[in-house]
Amino acid sequence: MKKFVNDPNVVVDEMVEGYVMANKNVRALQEARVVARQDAPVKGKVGIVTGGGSGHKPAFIGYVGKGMCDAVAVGEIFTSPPAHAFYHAFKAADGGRGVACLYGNYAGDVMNVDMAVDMAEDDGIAVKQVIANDDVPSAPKGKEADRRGVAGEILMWKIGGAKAEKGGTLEEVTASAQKAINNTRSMGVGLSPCIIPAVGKPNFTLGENEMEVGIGHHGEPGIEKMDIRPADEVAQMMMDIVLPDLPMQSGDELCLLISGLGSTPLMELYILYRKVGKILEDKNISVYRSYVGDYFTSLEMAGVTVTLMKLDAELKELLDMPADAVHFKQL
Amino acid sequence: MKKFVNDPNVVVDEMVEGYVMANKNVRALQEARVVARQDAPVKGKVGIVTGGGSGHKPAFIGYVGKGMCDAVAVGEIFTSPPAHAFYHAFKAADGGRGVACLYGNYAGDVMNVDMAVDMAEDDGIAVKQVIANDDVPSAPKGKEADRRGVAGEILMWKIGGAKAEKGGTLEEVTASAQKAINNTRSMGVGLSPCIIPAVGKPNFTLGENEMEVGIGHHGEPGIEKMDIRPADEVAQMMMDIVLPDLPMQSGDELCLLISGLGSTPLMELYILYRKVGKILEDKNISVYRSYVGDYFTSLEMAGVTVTLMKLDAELKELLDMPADAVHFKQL
Amino acid sequence: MTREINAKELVLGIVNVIDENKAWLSEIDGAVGDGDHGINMAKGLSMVRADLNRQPDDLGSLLSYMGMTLLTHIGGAMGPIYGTFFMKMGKAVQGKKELEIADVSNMLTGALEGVVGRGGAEVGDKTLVDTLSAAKGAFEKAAKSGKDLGESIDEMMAAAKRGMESTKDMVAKKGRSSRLGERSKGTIDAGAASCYLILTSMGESITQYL
Amino acid sequence: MTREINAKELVLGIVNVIDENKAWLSEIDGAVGDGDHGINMAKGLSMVRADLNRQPDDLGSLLSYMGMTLLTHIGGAMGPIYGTFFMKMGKAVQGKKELEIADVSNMLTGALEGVVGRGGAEVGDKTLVDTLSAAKGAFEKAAKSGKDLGESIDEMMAAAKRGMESTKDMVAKKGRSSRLGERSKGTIDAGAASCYLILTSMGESITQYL
Ligand SMILES: Nc1ncnc2c1ncn2[C@@H]1O[C@H](COP(=O)(O)OP(=O)(O)O)[C@@H](O)[C@H]1O
Ligand SMILES: Nc1ncnc2c1ncn2[C@@H]1O[C@H](COP(=O)(O)OP(=O)(O)O)[C@@H](O)[C@H]1O
Ligand SMILES: [Mg+2]
Ligand SMILES: [Mg+2]
Ligand SMILES: [Mg+2]
Ligand SMILES: [Mg+2]
Repeated sequence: MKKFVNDPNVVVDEMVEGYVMANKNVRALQEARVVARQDAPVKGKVGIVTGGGSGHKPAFIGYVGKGMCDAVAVGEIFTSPPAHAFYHAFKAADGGRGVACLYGNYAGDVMNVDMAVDMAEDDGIAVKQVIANDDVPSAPKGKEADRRGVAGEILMWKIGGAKAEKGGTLEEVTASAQKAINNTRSMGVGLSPCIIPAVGKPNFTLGENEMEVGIGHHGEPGIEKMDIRPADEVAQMMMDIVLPDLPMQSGDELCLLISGLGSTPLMELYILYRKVGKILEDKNISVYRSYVGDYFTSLEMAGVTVTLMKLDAELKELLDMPADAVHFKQL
Repeated sequence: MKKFVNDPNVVVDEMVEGYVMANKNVRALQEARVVARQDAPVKGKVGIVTGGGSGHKPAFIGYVGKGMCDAVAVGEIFTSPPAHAFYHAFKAADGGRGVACLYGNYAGDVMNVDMAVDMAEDDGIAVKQVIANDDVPSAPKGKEADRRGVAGEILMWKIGGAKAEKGGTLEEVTASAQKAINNTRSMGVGLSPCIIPAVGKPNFTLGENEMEVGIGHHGEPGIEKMDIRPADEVAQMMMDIVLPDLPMQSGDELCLLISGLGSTPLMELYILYRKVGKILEDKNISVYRSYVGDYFTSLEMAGVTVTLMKLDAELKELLDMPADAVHFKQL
Repeated sequence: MTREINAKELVLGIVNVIDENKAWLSEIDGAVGDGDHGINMAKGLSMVRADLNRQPDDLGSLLSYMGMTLLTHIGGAMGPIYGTFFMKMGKAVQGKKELEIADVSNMLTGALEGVVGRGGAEVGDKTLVDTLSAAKGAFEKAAKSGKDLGESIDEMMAAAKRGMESTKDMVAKKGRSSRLGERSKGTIDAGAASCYLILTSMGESITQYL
Repeated sequence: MTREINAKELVLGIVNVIDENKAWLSEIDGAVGDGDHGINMAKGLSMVRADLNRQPDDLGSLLSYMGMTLLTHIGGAMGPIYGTFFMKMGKAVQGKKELEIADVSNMLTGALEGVVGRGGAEVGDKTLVDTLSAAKGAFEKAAKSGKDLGESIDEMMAAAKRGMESTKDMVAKKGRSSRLGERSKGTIDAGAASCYLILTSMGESITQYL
């Protein structure tokens, strides 16, 4: 394992330490491993909290900032943060109008958030949850509630964060975030595994020419392993799975997010974009806004996720609002 | 080789096609492989042009946008663009006040830019060049002119782009860009090679536990290969080489840019930042602004570059100005 | 009824048995999950050990403290699940110094109800519930049939082992490995294994004081 | 003096010899550089081939066109360097249908001066200048000593080969491989090799028309 680490057991602590040194707009809490906006809680604004395991750079801490998240609970690599951290994130984010906890559908996260919500409510803080479940291959249609949350979480934070920034109530913020995730579908393809520093070896294996179709953000197996194909065929295959699930129709507008999983060069993401864009053009679906880059990764895994969010007037307006998170800026 | 590509010989064309589809603020020229701001040439503004080989995501095309570059000549992977492309980039960028060509010190780029400048001058376009040479390990002190340009180029574009946006003349813009690069020093450490799609195999080898100290942005060998060490020692070693070269003193303020080379997780960059920040603190040198992320890469190479730019009042002001490039946004 | 229990020794027994088996627990977790179950548990329990001197001596408080520590520090699914497990056990024996059959029964029942309430797993889902439920059932059956505390604990430990082993051929329905479907068969569930180790260690500790 | 030269055949000879040797050229470039010299050259020359029918027939124009194509399309150091190489050769024989000793001498001189002016490499820097300079020197020496065009071309080709081979033990001073210092020794320079192939192909083409 070749990595820039000191003690593999404290990588997350050292990362957080470096992160708050590098970025003056954020701070780390004393009470628990939580990163918050320097100016949180923002009085009179609904607080936006998320959290999850580490190793998904720039998720989750990169999305702390104006127009996005107020506080983030930081877990160990690929492990949900403890309830304790979510609880302190809620406290740090609550500006008096309650907290929207927008996170991904993983058993650990759900349990820890549930417990933290109980603790916060004992303190008189109102918390409402929205759970992202955008990963189509992780459960069949009809079982949407079982699906994992993947890169679509970013769009949920963007929408929820913008609604909060606009002065929305807790109900309004969670309604917008819920609409965002209801309108969002993702899927991933993995080409290589990643190495959790404390484990020191790849977390799964793939044959020389194999790809994992429908891979999860921690290397969870997907629908099937198959031989690697040209980029255009991979894009087509992904769209064939994602598009009908929503479904999208001629005339629809969407937000398209193509995220690398870690070590896939940006060049390859744009090669995939080229085909995805053409497929959408052919169906007369227009891309209102797009994001291409490493938005939600799995350490140094090679692979990609494609995320589509179907837009309406409200979502467009919220999507267009500025954001000033460390790793998500929009003018 | 597992990559999302179609024909390995046309990866750059397909990338550019995808890039301009994804980003409505930029366009590709017909005449040559050049990406330009949609609104270029901006009348009355000095044009900022750069260019270089591909494979350095988000460099170079990611830096096209307001406050940064107006047009970028796009080469094959790791290969300078032809003179022809630089020439058309100059034409696309010239808003009547001339063009500053800010690029890196590579023989091919220098020759192609020189030829393109001759062609542009025949058309009556004034072009002045600034050549980045921030890579300390690539040539010894005293031979600074032989050094390569690496991630410091981004800071040169930021400064030159801001100066142009402020209405600076061609002389003023190139003077500011030259000051930026004169004040900038970088160095890299590589952990793994990368694969040029058309070649299909790693472009160099490193032993199981080896790192290449002083590696170049195309995998050029550095000062020496040595066994991988803890992150803090790597950071210390880099600073021991970079800091005295400028030199920096107690009380100085700087801009610190830590860029991954491709597959190194952001987490590791922040672990390195933590130590670099402490070393600077100990020397009473303050980080005025920092950038951490994949700013200038070498396909999927694992590794890092650390870049320091010593600041004065002018550089601080220009550094703080907003920018709205696709992959470099600052509010 | 036992003699007065040395609760810190009981807790340390658990800490030690997990620490000794952490590589194995991670290995079996790695077969179908992310390979960190041993690390997670050992990390949380090492915090228990580190702070143990500053804790009160009684079993109820110590078990609750153990649960709170796991809940606060280890995150993942295990924080809430084993956190609840130990907190409920602690609650069941609050103020008790010696244990009777009813106390142990309450501990197992509390733990099981807590874990099921928290994580929603049922018997057959390939989780620690398979171990815990078997252990609880066997203990109660033995006690009901007139066996004494020691004998009932022996039955409980044997059943915990069978419960753990039963997970080998199950398809996971909860946790990470549930994503694998049929591919999750063939390995013992890591949580079921740690639960077996914990229950066995507790059982052995308690029988020492008979 | 030659008979009238079929310039397109001469150009195709160059295109073909590079295409046939592209793997080797990339391989030796890979030893000390980035392993793309064969790909770069073959790519640029394939564009020459693709457009050849639409070009005029005379040698001067064709060589200039070849230079312009490389300059416009292949980028890297090779675009400007071989672009200049062929453009200067073309200029040296503008309007010529048959070649005399002076013409060939002017071609080699023009190419050498152009390449040196563009890239600043000197003999001994481990570049194609080592091949080209040796070739030019030998040709002029042979011609001066009274040898005829055919004999002088033979001498030129032999010297090109020696020039190429001389780069094997050199330390690179220009181009990517110059970053390697002493480590650049031991392999023939890729540009020196392609230059040898080009000059040999040209030499053989010209002697056909003697
Ligand atoms: N909902 C649940 N209820 C009970 N036990 C669960 C549940 N989900 C997971 N588990 C247990 O958790 C174990 C995995 O723990 P661990 O590896 O520490 O956490 P993670 O899966 O987050 O890496 C599984 O072997 C299983 O026994
Ligand atoms: N300044 C120079 N003058 C002459 N030839 C040069 C110069 N720099 C490089 N070369 C030649 O270029 C060759 C490499 O060409 P190529 O591999 O196509 O380009 P790149 O180095 O950009 O990948 C070297 O083998 C050398 O002969
Ligand atoms: Mg885990
Ligand atoms: Mg090259
Ligand atoms: Mg696990
Ligand atoms: Mg080369």
